[in-house]
Amino acid sequence: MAEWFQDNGLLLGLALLDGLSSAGLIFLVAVGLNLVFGVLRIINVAHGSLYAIGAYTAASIGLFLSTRGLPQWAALPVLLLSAALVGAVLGPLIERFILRRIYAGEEVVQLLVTFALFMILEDVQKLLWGVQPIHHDAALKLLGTIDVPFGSDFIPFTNYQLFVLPGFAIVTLIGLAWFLRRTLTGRVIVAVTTDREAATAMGIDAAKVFLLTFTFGAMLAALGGALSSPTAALVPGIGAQTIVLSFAVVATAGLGQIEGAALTSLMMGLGRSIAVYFEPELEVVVPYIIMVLVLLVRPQGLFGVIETRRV
Amino acid sequence: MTATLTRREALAAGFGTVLLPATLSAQPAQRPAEFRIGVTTFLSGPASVFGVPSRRACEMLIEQINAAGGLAGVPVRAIFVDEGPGTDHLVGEIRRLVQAEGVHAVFQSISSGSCLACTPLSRELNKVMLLWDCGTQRIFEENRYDYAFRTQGYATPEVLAPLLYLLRKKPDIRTLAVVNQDYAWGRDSWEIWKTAMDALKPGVRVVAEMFPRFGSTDFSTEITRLLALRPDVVYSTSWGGELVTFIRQATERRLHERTTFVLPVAEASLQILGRNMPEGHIIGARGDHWNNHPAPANPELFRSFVSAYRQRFNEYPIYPCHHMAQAVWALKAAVEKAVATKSGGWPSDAELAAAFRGLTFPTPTSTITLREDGQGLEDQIVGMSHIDPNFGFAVPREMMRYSAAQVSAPVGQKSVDWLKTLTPAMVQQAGTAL
Amino acid sequence: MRKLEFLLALALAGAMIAAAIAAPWLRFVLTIALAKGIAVMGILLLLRAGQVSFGHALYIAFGAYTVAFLAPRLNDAVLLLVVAAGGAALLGLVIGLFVTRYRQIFFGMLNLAMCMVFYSLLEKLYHITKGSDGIRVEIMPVAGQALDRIAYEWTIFGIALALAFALGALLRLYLVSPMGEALKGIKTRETRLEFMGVPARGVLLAAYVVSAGVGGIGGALIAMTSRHVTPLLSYWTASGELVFIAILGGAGGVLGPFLGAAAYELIRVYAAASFADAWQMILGTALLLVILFAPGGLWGMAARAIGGRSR
Amino acid sequence: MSEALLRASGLHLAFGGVRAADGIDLDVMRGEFLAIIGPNGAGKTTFINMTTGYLKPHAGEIAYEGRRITGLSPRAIVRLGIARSFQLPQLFLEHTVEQNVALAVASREGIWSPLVPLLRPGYREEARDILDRFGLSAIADTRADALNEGARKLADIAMAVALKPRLLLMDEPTSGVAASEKMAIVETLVTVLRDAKVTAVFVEHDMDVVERFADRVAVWSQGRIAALGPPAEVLADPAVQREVIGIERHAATPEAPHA
Repeated sequence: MAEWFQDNGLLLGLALLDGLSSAGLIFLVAVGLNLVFGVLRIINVAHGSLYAIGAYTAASIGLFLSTRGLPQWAALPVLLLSAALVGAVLGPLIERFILRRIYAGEEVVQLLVTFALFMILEDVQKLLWGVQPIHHDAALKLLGTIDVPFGSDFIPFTNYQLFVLPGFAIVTLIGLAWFLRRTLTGRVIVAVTTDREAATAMGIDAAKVFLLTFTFGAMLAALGGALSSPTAALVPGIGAQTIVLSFAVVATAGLGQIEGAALTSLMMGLGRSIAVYFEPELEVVVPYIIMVLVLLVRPQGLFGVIETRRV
Repeated sequence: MTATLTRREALAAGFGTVLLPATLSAQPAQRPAEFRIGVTTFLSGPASVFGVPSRRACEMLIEQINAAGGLAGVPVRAIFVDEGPGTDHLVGEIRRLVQAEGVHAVFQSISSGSCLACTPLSRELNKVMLLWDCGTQRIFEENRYDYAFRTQGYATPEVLAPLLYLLRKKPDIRTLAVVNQDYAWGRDSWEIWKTAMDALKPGVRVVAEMFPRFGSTDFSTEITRLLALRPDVVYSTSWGGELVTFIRQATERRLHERTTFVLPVAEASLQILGRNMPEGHIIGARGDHWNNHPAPANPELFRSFVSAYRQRFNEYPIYPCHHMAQAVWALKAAVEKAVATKSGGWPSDAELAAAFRGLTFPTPTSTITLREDGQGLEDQIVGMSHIDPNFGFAVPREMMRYSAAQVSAPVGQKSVDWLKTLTPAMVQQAGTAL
Repeated sequence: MRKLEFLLALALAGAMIAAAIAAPWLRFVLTIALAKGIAVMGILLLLRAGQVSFGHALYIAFGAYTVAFLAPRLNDAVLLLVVAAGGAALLGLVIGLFVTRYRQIFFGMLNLAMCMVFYSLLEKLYHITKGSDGIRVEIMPVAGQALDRIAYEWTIFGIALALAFALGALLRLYLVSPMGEALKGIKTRETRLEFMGVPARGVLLAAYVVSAGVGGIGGALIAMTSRHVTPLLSYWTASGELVFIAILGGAGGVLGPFLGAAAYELIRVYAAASFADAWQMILGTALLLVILFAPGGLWGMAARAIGGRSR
Repeated sequence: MSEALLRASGLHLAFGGVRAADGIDLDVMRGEFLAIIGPNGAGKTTFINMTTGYLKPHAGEIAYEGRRITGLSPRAIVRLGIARSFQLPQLFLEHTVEQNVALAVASREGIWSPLVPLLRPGYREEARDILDRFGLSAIADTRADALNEGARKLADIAMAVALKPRLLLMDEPTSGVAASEKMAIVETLVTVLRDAKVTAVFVEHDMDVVERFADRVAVWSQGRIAALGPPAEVLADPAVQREVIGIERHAATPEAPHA
């Protein structure tokens, strides 16, 4: 064991750095899904589409502005604004005109509505942006790289992936925690998450909370997409890939639990990067293994609360 | 697997012989009002980066052919079908194309999985099928088809040519890593490479074998590992968005300074990569149709195809467009040949199929011969990436052409068996500089 | 109502046979529809208990690959159907022992995880499964009779139709039996079952095993019809598709899955034929319209049209 | 009425700081009707929950027919012959009243038949018979989610009775039932139970009901039994009147769960 560490300790260190940045991205997407699920009790399959649209929008706005000679430093703010724009437009549209009609329906119907939305948005996205990979990495280039020492060698990492992605995840986590615990709106959201009936009985305007939460969730999805856009080429199908991982995070984390989502994302991000170093063939199934193991020990999810049944 | 397949194959062939005489021979063929082609290609999902441009090329060429009087005087119409929804859907669609739409020929498909599933239908439906883009060597090495032909090269030459080029240009490589997409093409192309490399240059050490999930958007971890390992060569047959992502993420972190990339399928991504493609890495095009081909056989035709496509879609055609064009040209040549054989009469399906066997048809860059087993012989050109200001993206230089016959497994031999028989001497013998 | 349902089933079967005679390629599409309908009956069963499995494509893929792997050795369609059903049921028992401990999202997501793990295995174990290329299935004898292609296709179509009737009839009995009604009890008042001495988990497990078994049958029929199996059969969107069909058809009666599957396949084929690059959007829109304006699904519409109640 | 059917000794259970059971010792005699009264939060429902296996006491044990049942699952306890009804009726909302009761019959007789209808002749008649005795025949085909509170309550008890228990624990069987019907309903209930020789424990807030139908009454207060004896004696006790009944007559809010 000690010998193994001597041989592989440095690699493990690299895996840690890689894992952090991928965990950051996983978290940003999954936390929005989890928040929406906590409040609306809907697993939003279209969350993945919002991620994709956020990414595409950020890349196209970025590309458009860069041809207009926008200063370099603006690349990062553009990402954030694009995400906000996508969330603020699509979120309310979807919530008001579609989801609102099915809150009373069965769980499966709600799930399916978002599945239908997902199918529609996949094609919309293809019609709008075509199928050729789109790539805009001004933000990545802007921040450059940093050389991390590795024995007698060094490994260049991009600052964007090493600092910006995990940084945003941490800021989002802290900001969300503060928002949910310290602001009135946040507490109302938490109240609806923990006990919807009691909260509405107390006169909380559920419709407003739903709208707000969904819009917020949509923004987080779009933010995840926008932040991923400098590092990845955008192609049809990225939404489907992203959402299925987020599902696993939500179930593992526990309903509506943001700290749970953070810890789960970290576990999955690290698990996957360690797998790439030592057993690459396992990388794809690592998230599911983590999920099954966690649920075996804690059936309600990592941070989930057992829902008491009234008798 | 060989044993079972041959047995199943024999069984299937048995059925075939029972069926064939009854259904195909005696049909008097009438000159149709239009010649319909069913085309399967990816219109959704990640591979639509190939599918949509190829569809455009197909539509453009058909317009041109119709404007020039059609196929032996018959106007052509294409009916497109999406490969995206999966094989069970596609198999049904092929039947619909043949039985409901009454197509006269089927062009299929991009995915090797689609080809493997659908090509046997050519036997059941007695309809000409042109495999216009898929690369799997299994099609004609494990089966015999009377109605199916591949109008371009396939995996073995497409992998072997870049390997020969690498060994010619960098004879003393010692270590290599592979990063391929985790699906059949990624695995097959690695098996071909590894087998050939062990025969041509024994002793090269494989330091990492990585097959990230198909459709991955983040290769940071793989790249970190490669940076730490410093292999002499990184081999990848990835394509589409994944190749673009991989190259951009890798160059951002200067992996290209530590290693040489060998990218046999790079051509389709170079335009999108633009100036982000590093220079001096080995790139392939699954054929010889580079946009900067120095000496195309028919410069006039080559220029007109490329410029018509550019004019219309505001981008250069990529290899799937050329492959689609090859299928169209092959069809044109075969129909004309069959009509000529019947001295003006219209050929039946069987007669049309017969016209394809052994057919040599011209392409703008060269000629392609459909050999006896149905496999097309297409030359391969490989080169070093170099940003050409005329194009604004990377094109190859120091190009070498490998003639198809040199780098394809002979008829009746399995690629992997044949590759094992290669010797290091081949490196210096094969290929001619352009 | 019972009589009407039977007459409607006969009419549907008649229409299918007529369509299959009129257009040979429809025979293929309809056989697939029947196979999916059979699998969706399993989804319906679980929906009775209020549980949505987002991973039942696993059993379809399992059934299909059973046929693909065993066809060279057990070269008979009838035998393979039995083995596929039994194998899938057995797999369902093993997985069911684990997943029936969970409800709602956890149930759905764990099924999804199992399905995705299976998908990854099919892709990763390239040397056994041929990865995404998949495995081809040749025409096989049926009950010892070697058949030519046309006869074979008709026979499989006939078997699918007969199985649809037989399994549909059995499912009808199941749904109104104590086990079936207890299943429905899980949806509304699971704890009461325990206080009546009934192990709710056992009731759900039984239904889960049955649903896995019919999934295996559906998958085997799909493999025998499309005669080529790929890992895509087990991708999560394929599972979504099954739930989609269940809701499209209506969860009210055993005819629902078949109405849904036929409609789904036909819409998909025609949408793909007329709008090759927007068929997802058309399917999604169809589903959305059904959910929003015809909550009982197609079966609900049919039941209303003939003046009955959709029980 | 000589031998204890159920014997609880030294039961302790606390939720956070609240002692829901703080040393409960109680014998329930074979054949008796034992009423439990007490203010909200005294631990009455907790006692039923512990007896039926829903909650596990931190200390102490419960024996039924001389056999220790603490730690058994609700399922196992039902099979021994202890059934219960609920303060908030626990009906299968998407089933009709008849199906609800038939399900209970089936649970007793064997649920594991997948191909014979639930409403087969034997089960259906028994369910009808029980509904008849509870005066619920008219609503036999009504879905449970469409019932009024009183009918739900009765259907809930009917389901428990259908299990043919030897000991029946009822949590506020008359709450939610209109005052005008209450006595008649309890009358039928008692007749049904006496015919079937069922021992019954019931939590009750209506002192008239207690006085008229209970053989003994136990007064719960802060997790303890404050008094136990025949109703006439206990209800006459000034302390009980002050602490329990006085509060009872004014407080109408239902007890919180598990408390």
